[in-house]
Amino acid sequence: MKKLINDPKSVVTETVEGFGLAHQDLVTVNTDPAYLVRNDAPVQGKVGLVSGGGSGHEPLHAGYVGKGMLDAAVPGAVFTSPTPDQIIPATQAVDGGAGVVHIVKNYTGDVLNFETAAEMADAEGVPVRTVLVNDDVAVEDSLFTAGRRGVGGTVLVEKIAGAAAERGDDVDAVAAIGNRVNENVRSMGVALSSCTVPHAGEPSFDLGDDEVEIGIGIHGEPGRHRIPMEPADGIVDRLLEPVLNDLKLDDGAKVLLFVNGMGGTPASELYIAYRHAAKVLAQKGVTVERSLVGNYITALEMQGASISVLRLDDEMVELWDAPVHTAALRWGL
Amino acid sequence: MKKLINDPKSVVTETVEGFGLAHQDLVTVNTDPAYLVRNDAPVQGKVGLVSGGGSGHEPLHAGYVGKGMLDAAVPGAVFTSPTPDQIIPATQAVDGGAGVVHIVKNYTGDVLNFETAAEMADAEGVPVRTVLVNDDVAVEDSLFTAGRRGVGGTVLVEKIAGAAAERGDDVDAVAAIGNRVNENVRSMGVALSSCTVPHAGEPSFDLGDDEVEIGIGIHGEPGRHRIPMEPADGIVDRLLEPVLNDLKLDDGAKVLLFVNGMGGTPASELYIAYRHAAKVLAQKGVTVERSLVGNYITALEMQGASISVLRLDDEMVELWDAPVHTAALRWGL
Amino acid sequence: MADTLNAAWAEAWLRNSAAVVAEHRKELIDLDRAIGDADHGENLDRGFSAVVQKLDESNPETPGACFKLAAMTLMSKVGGAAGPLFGTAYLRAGTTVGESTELDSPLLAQALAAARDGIVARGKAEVGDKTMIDAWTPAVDAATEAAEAGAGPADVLEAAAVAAQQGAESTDPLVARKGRASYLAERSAGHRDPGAASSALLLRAAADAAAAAGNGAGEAGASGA
Amino acid sequence: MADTLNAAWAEAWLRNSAAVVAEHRKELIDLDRAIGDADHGENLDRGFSAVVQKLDESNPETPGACFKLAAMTLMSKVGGAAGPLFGTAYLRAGTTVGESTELDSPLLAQALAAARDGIVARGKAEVGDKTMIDAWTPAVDAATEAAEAGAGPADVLEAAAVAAQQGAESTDPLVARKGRASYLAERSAGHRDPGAASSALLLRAAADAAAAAGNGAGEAGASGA
Ligand SMILES: Nc1ncnc2c1ncn2[C@@H]1O[C@H](COP(=O)(O)OP(=O)(O)O)[C@@H](O)[C@H]1O
Ligand SMILES: Nc1ncnc2c1ncn2[C@@H]1O[C@H](COP(=O)(O)OP(=O)(O)O)[C@@H](O)[C@H]1O
Ligand SMILES: [Mg+2]
Ligand SMILES: [Mg+2]
Ligand SMILES: [Mg+2]
Ligand SMILES: [Mg+2]
Repeated sequence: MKKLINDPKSVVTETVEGFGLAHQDLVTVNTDPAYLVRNDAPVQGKVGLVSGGGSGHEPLHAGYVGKGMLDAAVPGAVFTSPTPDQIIPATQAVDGGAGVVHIVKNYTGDVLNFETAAEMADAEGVPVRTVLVNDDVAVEDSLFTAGRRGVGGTVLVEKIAGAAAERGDDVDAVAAIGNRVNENVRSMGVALSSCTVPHAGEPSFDLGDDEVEIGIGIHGEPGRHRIPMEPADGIVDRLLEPVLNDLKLDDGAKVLLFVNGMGGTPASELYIAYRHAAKVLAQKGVTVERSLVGNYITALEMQGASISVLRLDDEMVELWDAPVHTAALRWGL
Repeated sequence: MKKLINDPKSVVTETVEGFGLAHQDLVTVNTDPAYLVRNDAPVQGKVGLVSGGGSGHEPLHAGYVGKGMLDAAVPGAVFTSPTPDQIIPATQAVDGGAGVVHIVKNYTGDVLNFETAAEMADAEGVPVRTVLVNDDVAVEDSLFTAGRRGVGGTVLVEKIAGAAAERGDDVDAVAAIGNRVNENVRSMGVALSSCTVPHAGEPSFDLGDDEVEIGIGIHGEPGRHRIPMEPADGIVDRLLEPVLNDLKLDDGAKVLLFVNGMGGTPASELYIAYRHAAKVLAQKGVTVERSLVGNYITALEMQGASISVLRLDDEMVELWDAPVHTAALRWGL
Repeated sequence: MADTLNAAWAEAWLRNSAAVVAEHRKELIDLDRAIGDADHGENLDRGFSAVVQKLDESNPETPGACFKLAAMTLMSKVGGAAGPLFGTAYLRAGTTVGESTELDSPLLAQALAAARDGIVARGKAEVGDKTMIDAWTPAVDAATEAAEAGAGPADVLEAAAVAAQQGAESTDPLVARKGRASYLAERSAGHRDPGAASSALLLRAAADAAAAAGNGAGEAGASGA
Repeated sequence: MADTLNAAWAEAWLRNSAAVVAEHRKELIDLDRAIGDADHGENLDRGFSAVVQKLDESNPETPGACFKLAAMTLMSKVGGAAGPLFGTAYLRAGTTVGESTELDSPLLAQALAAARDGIVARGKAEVGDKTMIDAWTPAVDAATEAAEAGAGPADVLEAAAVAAQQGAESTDPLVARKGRASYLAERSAGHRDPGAASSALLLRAAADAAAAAGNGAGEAGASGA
């Protein structure tokens, strides 16, 4: 394992510290317990938006703290959901009197820890609503299991719900739009290489020199199946097909197409994947209204990508376009 | 070699095509010869800014085409400078009557091809000035060789010269500010892994499991020396020391600190490096006025980072802060 | 053998747990690497180290206080799925034993059952879902049976530990239906569930602490005839 | 043996060059991988394939026209350092031979010298800098000497090819002072310069085309007694 780190045990604290130094204009870092809030938090009268989860998915979530998006991010250990003693003070710190929305990726650990925190924050007088993100169509038979994972769609939920909060929607409305985004987005990912969790010191799975793993998540979990390496267009077809099957777009539908890098993928490869995905959608009569290409939700240094398709309505487009100023997503400000 | 590509021979065209599709609002792609221009080019009365070079450094340069930065980008084959027959029409396409500035990274190939193109464009009536970027302090004894390479500083030159062009500076003034940035920026990089040029099919160099390469460039060239892996802080010291020795900052100097990822490095590691670099600068009485952390000039999927320090003056700060709207750098718009 | 177990035993259990988790840290990481996200051993190690630190700082005077200390610490230090699940387990065990300073076999079996019920309440897993429940439920059944048959607390815990270990092994061929391993579907078969494996280690630590207490070894204590 | 070489020879040289570059593509990439950026073989292969395509489309009637076609095509298809350098070399050679349809030994030697001078004019390298100049300069010297001694064009090119190959080999121990390999400083020693290696291949292709012409083989042509 070769990483530009000092000590596996200090990866998260040092990352957060460095992030805080680099983005002093945006965020304030609380070290113990670890969470980050936007500098002007709490914004009076505005619904507070909190998300969090295991670290290792940077820029998620700290990179999305700022005007128009999250009010706080709560980083857990690498690939480990944070604990209530972090989530509760973060929730309180961003409550501007209008309540708080938790955006939670659907993993048992995240759900349990946020659930506990929400209950306790609620008991202390902060009304909390939860938006559960579960957009990963790689997880089949999800009814009988822990359900679908939250992956790429999370970024879109955070942006759009963040814009709703910023324009003054109340806590139920912010949660509702967050849920609407989640209901209209589907994602699927591929890994060309694994990643190495710093404290584990070994790759999370082994892939042959000519194999790729289809249906991976963002934690170095193995995917649903392994296939021999094939050209990018074929792989994109394999990701897009289950996404579109599940999304059931009408002819003439408008979508946001999001090609996300897993951390170790060159931008060129993401654009090659985007190119084919855009062509396939065009052939199907789907209009790509908005796009996003880059490393937005990652799995450490994994090589691979995920494709998310969000069915847009006019309000979502408006909220997507609304100004945002965070470390990783910024426009209009 | 495992890459999310279709065919090594089509990597650049497909990347450019995908980029053009994803950023239709920003750029127009010319396929043969290959170059990209901002949608509103040529902007009448504005100096046109053209940069280019080998592909494989994404988001450089296409990612910096747009308002407030480049007017055109000219992509060569992977790690191969583009040819005059691309550079000349790109130059003509962005000439709004105020002349054009070429921003050229100091590599023999880039210099020769841009030189020829500038001469020919000039002969056809477009006055061209050239800013040569050569910020890489890893190259010692540069007087007797091809000189220092252009690396991370290129991004800063493009942003600041782009802002100068946007505010209406004339062609000599734009070139002058570009040169001033170049004179005040120094960079150095490290690789934890090599990269694989698609058509070569094999890693550009081999590194042992516990070795890192200090003083690498952005083309998978081996660096100046190889050392056993060490903690991030020690590596950052090794990069920062030659940068600062060469830059000779006064006490109380103001700088922009730029920690750049080589393409395969997780953001967390870049922030860990940033953290230490910021601390070292603070200890030396240097004020970090602006910062940039992320994958801005890369070497395909290489794991590693470079550190650039730019001595700022008030005008540079103003131009840095000026609005910019490109695929990879955006604020104020 | 002793008829009851006291705070010294509870503290010894927790300290043993920390030691055994540290010892098996890598093994638990590797189990989780195979069908999860490679953090289970690291998370528990961080959590139980913190428990030991808390024990060094405070002096919980009852088994219930020990369990609550463990619950709070694990809840705030472990994270992931295991943090709230084990946290709830200790919390429910603590509530069940209340202020008692001495735990006899029936109370001990009740406490284990409450711990298991807490995990089920939070995680909704059933036996066969390839989770820690596959270790806990056989352990609770064995403990209850032993207690009903009049066994002493050390034997009750020994029965629980043996059953938990078998339960953990029983997860090897299963296809996961809960937790992160469920994303793998069929590919989760052929690997032991990390949470079941760690649960077996914790119950083994409990039994060993009780046995040591019964033998008068160390500081760990048992009271009664 | 023939006294002069004509357009058929020049075309055969370029086609031979394309074949030999394609054949050695990987080898040139590997040389460049060691001390450069792993593109030299790919770049030349792309460039000379384009030259062949251009030759198929047009019908250059003089050696000079062949050289200019090569110059323009390499300039616009190769990129990198080698594109402008080889482009300039062919351009200068073309200018030197002008409209001549037949190249005798002295003119051939002059054309090679002009090509080399073009590379130096653009790249400013000297012998010993570990560049293609280390192949070109000995080749030019050998060709000039042979021409002055009255050798026929095929022998002139043979002398050049042999000297170029030796020149390429002579770069092995050198420390690069120009081009991308110079960034490596001492670490560039122990590797052959890719541009010197490809230059030797191109000059070998020239000699082989001339020898074939002299033997009346293929379409490649030579005129005179
Ligand atoms: N719903 C559940 N009910 C009971 N146990 C569960 C459940 N989900 C996960 N687990 C247990 O948690 C273990 C994983 O813990 P850990 O690796 O610490 O958390 P995470 O999965 O969040 O990384 C699994 O091996 C399993 O035994
Ligand atoms: N200044 C120079 N003068 C002469 N030849 C040079 C010079 N710089 C580079 N070269 C030659 O060019 C070769 C590299 O060509 P190539 O790999 O195609 O270009 P690049 O270095 O741009 O990738 C070197 O091996 C060397 O022979
Ligand atoms: Mg986890
Ligand atoms: Mg090159
Ligand atoms: Mg886990
Ligand atoms: Mg090269």
